[in-house]
Amino acid sequence: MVDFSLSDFDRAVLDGVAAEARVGEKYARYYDEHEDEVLPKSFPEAAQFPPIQQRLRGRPRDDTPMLLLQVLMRIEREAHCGVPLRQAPTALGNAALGAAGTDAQKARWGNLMLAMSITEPGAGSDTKAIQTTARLDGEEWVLNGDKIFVTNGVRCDGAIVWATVDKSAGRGGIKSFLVLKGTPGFELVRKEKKLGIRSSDTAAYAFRDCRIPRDHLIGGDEGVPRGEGEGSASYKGVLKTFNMTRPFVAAGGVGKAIGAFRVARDELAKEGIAVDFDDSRHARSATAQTLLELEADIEAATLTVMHAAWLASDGMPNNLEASVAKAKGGEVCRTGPQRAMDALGAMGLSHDYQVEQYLRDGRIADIYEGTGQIQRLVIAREILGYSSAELT
Amino acid sequence: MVDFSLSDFDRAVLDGVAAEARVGEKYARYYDEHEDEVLPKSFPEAAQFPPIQQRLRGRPRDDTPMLLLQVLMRIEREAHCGVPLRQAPTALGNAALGAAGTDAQKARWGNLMLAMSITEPGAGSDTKAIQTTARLDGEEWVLNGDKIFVTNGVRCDGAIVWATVDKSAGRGGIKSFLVLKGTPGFELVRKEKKLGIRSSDTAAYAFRDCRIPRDHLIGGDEGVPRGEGEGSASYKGVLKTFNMTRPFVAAGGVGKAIGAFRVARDELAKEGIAVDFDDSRHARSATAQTLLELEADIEAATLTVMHAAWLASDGMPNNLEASVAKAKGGEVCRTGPQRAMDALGAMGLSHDYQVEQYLRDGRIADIYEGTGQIQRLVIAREILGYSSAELT
Amino acid sequence: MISFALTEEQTQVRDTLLSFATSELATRARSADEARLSPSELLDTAWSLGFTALSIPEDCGGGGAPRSLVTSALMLEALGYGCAGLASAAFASMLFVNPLIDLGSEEQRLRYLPEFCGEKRRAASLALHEGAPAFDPARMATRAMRDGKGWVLTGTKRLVPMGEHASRLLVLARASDAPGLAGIRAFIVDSDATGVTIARDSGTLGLTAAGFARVELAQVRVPADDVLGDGEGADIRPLLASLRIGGAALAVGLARAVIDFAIPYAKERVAFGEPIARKQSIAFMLADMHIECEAMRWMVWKAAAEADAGRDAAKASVLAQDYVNRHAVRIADDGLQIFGGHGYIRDLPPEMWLRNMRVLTSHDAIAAA
Amino acid sequence: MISFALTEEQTQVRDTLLSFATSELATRARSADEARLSPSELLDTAWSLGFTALSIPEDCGGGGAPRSLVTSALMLEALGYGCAGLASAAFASMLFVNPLIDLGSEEQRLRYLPEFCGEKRRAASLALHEGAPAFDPARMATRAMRDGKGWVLTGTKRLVPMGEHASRLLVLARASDAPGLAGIRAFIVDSDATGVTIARDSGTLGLTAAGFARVELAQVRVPADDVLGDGEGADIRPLLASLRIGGAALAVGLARAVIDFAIPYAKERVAFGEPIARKQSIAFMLADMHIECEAMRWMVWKAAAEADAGRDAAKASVLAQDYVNRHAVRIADDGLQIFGGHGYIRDLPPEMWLRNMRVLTSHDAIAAA
Repeated sequence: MVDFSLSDFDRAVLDGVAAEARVGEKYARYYDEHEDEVLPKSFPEAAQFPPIQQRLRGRPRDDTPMLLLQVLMRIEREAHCGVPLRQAPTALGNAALGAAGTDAQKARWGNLMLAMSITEPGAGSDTKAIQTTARLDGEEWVLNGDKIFVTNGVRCDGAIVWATVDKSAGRGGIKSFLVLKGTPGFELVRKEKKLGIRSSDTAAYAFRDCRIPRDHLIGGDEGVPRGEGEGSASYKGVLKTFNMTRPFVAAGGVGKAIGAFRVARDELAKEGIAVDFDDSRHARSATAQTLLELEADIEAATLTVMHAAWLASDGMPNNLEASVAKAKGGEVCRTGPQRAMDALGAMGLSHDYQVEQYLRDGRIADIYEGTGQIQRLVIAREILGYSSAELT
Repeated sequence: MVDFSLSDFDRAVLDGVAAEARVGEKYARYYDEHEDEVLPKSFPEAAQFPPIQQRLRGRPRDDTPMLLLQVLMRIEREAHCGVPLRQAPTALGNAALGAAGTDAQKARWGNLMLAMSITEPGAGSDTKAIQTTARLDGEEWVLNGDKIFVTNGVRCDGAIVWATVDKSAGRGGIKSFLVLKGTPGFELVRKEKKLGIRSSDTAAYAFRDCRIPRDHLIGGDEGVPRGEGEGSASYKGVLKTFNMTRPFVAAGGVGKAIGAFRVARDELAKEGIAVDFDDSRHARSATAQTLLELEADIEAATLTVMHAAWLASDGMPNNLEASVAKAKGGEVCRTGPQRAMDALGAMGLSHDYQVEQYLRDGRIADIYEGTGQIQRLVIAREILGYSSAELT
Repeated sequence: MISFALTEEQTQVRDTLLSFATSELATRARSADEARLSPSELLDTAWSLGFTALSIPEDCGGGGAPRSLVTSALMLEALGYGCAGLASAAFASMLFVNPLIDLGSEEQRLRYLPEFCGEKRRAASLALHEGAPAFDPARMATRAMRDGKGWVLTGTKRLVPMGEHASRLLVLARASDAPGLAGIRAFIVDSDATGVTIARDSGTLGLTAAGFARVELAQVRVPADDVLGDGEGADIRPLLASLRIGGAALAVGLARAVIDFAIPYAKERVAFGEPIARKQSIAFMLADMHIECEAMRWMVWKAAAEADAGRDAAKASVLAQDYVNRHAVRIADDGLQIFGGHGYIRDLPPEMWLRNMRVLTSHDAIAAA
Repeated sequence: MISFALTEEQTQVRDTLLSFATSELATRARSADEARLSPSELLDTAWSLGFTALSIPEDCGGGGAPRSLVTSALMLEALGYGCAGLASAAFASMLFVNPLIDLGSEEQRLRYLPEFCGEKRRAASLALHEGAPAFDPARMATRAMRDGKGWVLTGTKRLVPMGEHASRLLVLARASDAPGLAGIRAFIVDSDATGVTIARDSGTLGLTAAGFARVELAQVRVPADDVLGDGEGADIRPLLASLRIGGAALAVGLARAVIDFAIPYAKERVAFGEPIARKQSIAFMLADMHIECEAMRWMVWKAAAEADAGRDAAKASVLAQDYVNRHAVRIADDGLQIFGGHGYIRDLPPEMWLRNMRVLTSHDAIAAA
């Protein structure tokens, strides 16, 4: 049955997440202004909040699907302008290892924090264009190339690195490898200075004749499939995780828009500017109308994110819907804080309010894990029935 | 000196155009609902208004450039929801004849009303794809093919028809021919029923072994240049007229948006809803803000149209600016009447007001003489320095 | 728990109406639009589907299915996919029946609903709009004045769907000085009561098949117990929510029709050597149309589910209506654009769909969810 | 007659400032942004160009060039092309000087303007904004109360450009109960007058080089003849128009910089085998950026020309500001988008430009045309 109600249990979980996120706000400006500092593994206030697994204990099985709840948790978290009280022990690379690694690899590296290293200076969304090479030399792979935009690339223990073992094979030649920090030839070139999300580190890597053991190939399959549209198992395994990461990234964007919206709504209410839903637009002020439209847009984006997650939780294909969610989430975090700022007026520019940080932090959501343009390409191909060669 | 002032003389000319257009409003609904009827050559009320050439007599030479004034006259005219009190004795084909015809051809056919027949069922903006053929057989051209969207195609005396004399030559093979009504093999297939601009007739033609004299080739040049980007003299001559027709078409769109805006503004003022330019958006109603933004958008579109016409009047290249104007004019006539309707509320749908007709009539401006998409293609090529092969 | 899953019954109802919409409505859409009239045989066929009586309580002779705005939204989306104009004509009675079920007193239900449960088609409608520009329900001019035990209604209603055929009307009027919507009540008015004049309204841009009427109320006497609800009458806000959801649901269906019609055309239409669908400008336009159509649907579902869960759907329905109104017209307009000049000709539906969509998103009482 | 032609003088001024903007401002933009400070040697260089005194009357020691808002708009567009933040810092004095020229009494001009005609840089500014969200000039909280022959000013001004360096401030305050803007007057305030406290304001999203200050006015006494204008003081509406035009002109310049930086990148950046500029989604985005930048410029010119022609520019300047605000942020935001992840890194200007543009389009008193 179509339902958008949360059980009391889930409401409490989300309230807890929100309360924890709210406490993290006190550190937001500091880490925004001190981007060179790495966040501690946990802040003292973390003790007030039991770990999420503990809070989820005893949750009824027939409640809202877990994946969907996780998306909502992400929204709650990002709807606050704060830093996490506890740093996650894992990063994107862990998800890739979980999706494509062999059992032995999972057992061996599962407890490490692993970043994901795909993007190169000349290859963003176009993963086929990857230039980093991996050459088998005896029982070792030799990696050469440059990587950028590695999220958690500074604090991680190692990274899952995409490299091609055979450029002529296109996607089929792309494999992923585990490279541990400290491996000779693996250099952390720099930590990027960013517009926002400064408490999250972003690294650039260089690999110069970096030698890793042969069994560090994720998934272990050394075969190179041929043909357009093909990809190795590890390549495809990693791509598959994106069907779920896209809704999560979108949720982050939605959360940032919500955070900015709430500041504007609450501050404007103090000035007597609020939306009366019984009013027509002829009676409502332009600023109140901006709040109304923004709230509608946030709601719409939230629902597309929920829908994509709900499909995934039910084991249904969601490639199209994940891109719809990402497109909407990316859009609302671009326009949402902007419109909250329009409503607030000039003081919205000031550090007095957090809207400017929501704007900066949220701006990434329409870029990473595939820009809004890439999502539209995916959506257009799906609805038109075109292959990636037919619509470029 | 940058100046947007009109002389008293020009103000009077434009006021006269507006007054004449206002009188034509009484016939608007009738011809909208009786699209099969052809407008009379002139209505009785035309006698009140001296012909435009007469009104322009004695105009100082150093006043606003004539082309620009003509664009403003078009805006004034279209800002009313009416039919012309006098039907123009010429049509698009006359401009093409003027631009590319030989002196003999101009003298011979200049007094006829000539439509322009380019578009085919399978070739809209892509004029290179024209399928209508012209084959020289002795001293006659034999035309075969189908044409659509011929403006004034019913009431005209003849048409300038684009056809290819050599498909293998691409644009170079495209020539234009004068075909007179009554020529055997030239059939008026139908008069289209349209969303709007119903008092202007739109025809579909068929040419079946239609034979015309050899000297009906406009410009007379039978040579076929080769190479991408090339075109025959008559092809290029006709294309050149578009640099001026685009601002005129854009002016039509702007005019329709103005007309719809004025109805909304005046009717809402009666209800006490008006824009106070001293107010901030926090104090203004959402509906008043809609009026303000619409007025700004209309002003912006108007200025781009004026700029393109001003350049042309000064003999400066305006290919880029003509497309900017057309893009803006097309856009404002799509969104303008819509927003006027939003402001008016449900009654804006009714025939009680003319907004719904402004919407229908104006909707053509982003389609004909190159859709908004085609204009953006032209603009992108210009600013990127790409040829039409490099950016498709 | 949160779920996007339809029940089996909902799937069935939707599929039935979708099939009706494509076979019966879509095929007659153009001729009805040009004639500005819905053919009565079609209205009879629609009536025979039995959906009007579906949720009328059993003791009133109806199907007794529990009222669900989600189900209604699904039905209306399916109908809007065929033709929103014919759909609004064929199901105008629900503008009267659904508010009676939701807000009517027990006595009102028993008195008025049985006549909608028979095999013979019975038309009724709802009168909300008025002639002033920038009409605002909270500031309507139609008045209901106390007169002894009853009421006297005065005013002019405009754009009443199927008004000329309606035997009964639900008329919204200001009944007290309570501010804003709190002072508005709905009155059950017999269309041949003294003082009621119903005539065809001026033409409209679109939805011409809906048969809009002008209703003049000159000192129309209404008995005390014909104010909708018990006693002083019910708060009409849930009714407005149902109207917002109904109109928006039709718009979602229409938007989906636009997209489904544009996609094959864009794949077939060749310009500059390849199908225009392979141009990013067109492909991304279609992608945006798809994205927004999805989002619009979930907004409608959300508002409907709020009502079904027994919560106040005022806010959710305003958000849904606002969102749909902003995006649906754009979808219809882009749909026309994809067809270029062909979209401007009345041979193909895009121009009709733009006109219909524009009306759906401006008129607040086209369908009750 | 209507014309888009610049005079020779205008072309010359624009070219001089464009060259200064690209060689001096653009090159220091990033470091000033990170330092949240404009280097004083740059401010000195800017001063030495002599534009502040250009239109100050000759009898006050200035250049005596006739005031033209079109010329000012051209200057500001050129400066905004280099760096709007450094431009607002370097030319903040014009926020004081230009209103004095336009609205000051003869006596005020002679008293205050000569100090801006020397070789030594002299900072001054204008205080409009206040801390309340949804600030509205017509409803400002800062008050000027009559006190004998003079005035007493009380209130807090925020986001005053170069406020800490200003020796003189023009402070806007409500001086009477006349409704809306009619009750607002501008006061000439010495920055070291008793009761004036100026401190660095909170950080801002962008234009950090503009040195925004907070100005506290605690019972500040102002002599009767320091209300801007003669007698009871001048209507400040022309001043607000000049501010709208000034900010919008900077935004046009900045928008043009965004486009000119994005075009070569889009042609060089290869994805999926070809330059991204050859993708319609990027090419059309650039086309739209170009279209709107052109339209923005003409809107600014139109408003400025209205003022130059001696007409009330209130409406034209509101339309221009509204138009620019809606489109300029979009241009800056799309500019960043074209650079993808690289646009998010502070190595390249797009992210700074987005922040600066956002401030230009929210703050109403950055530059006076």
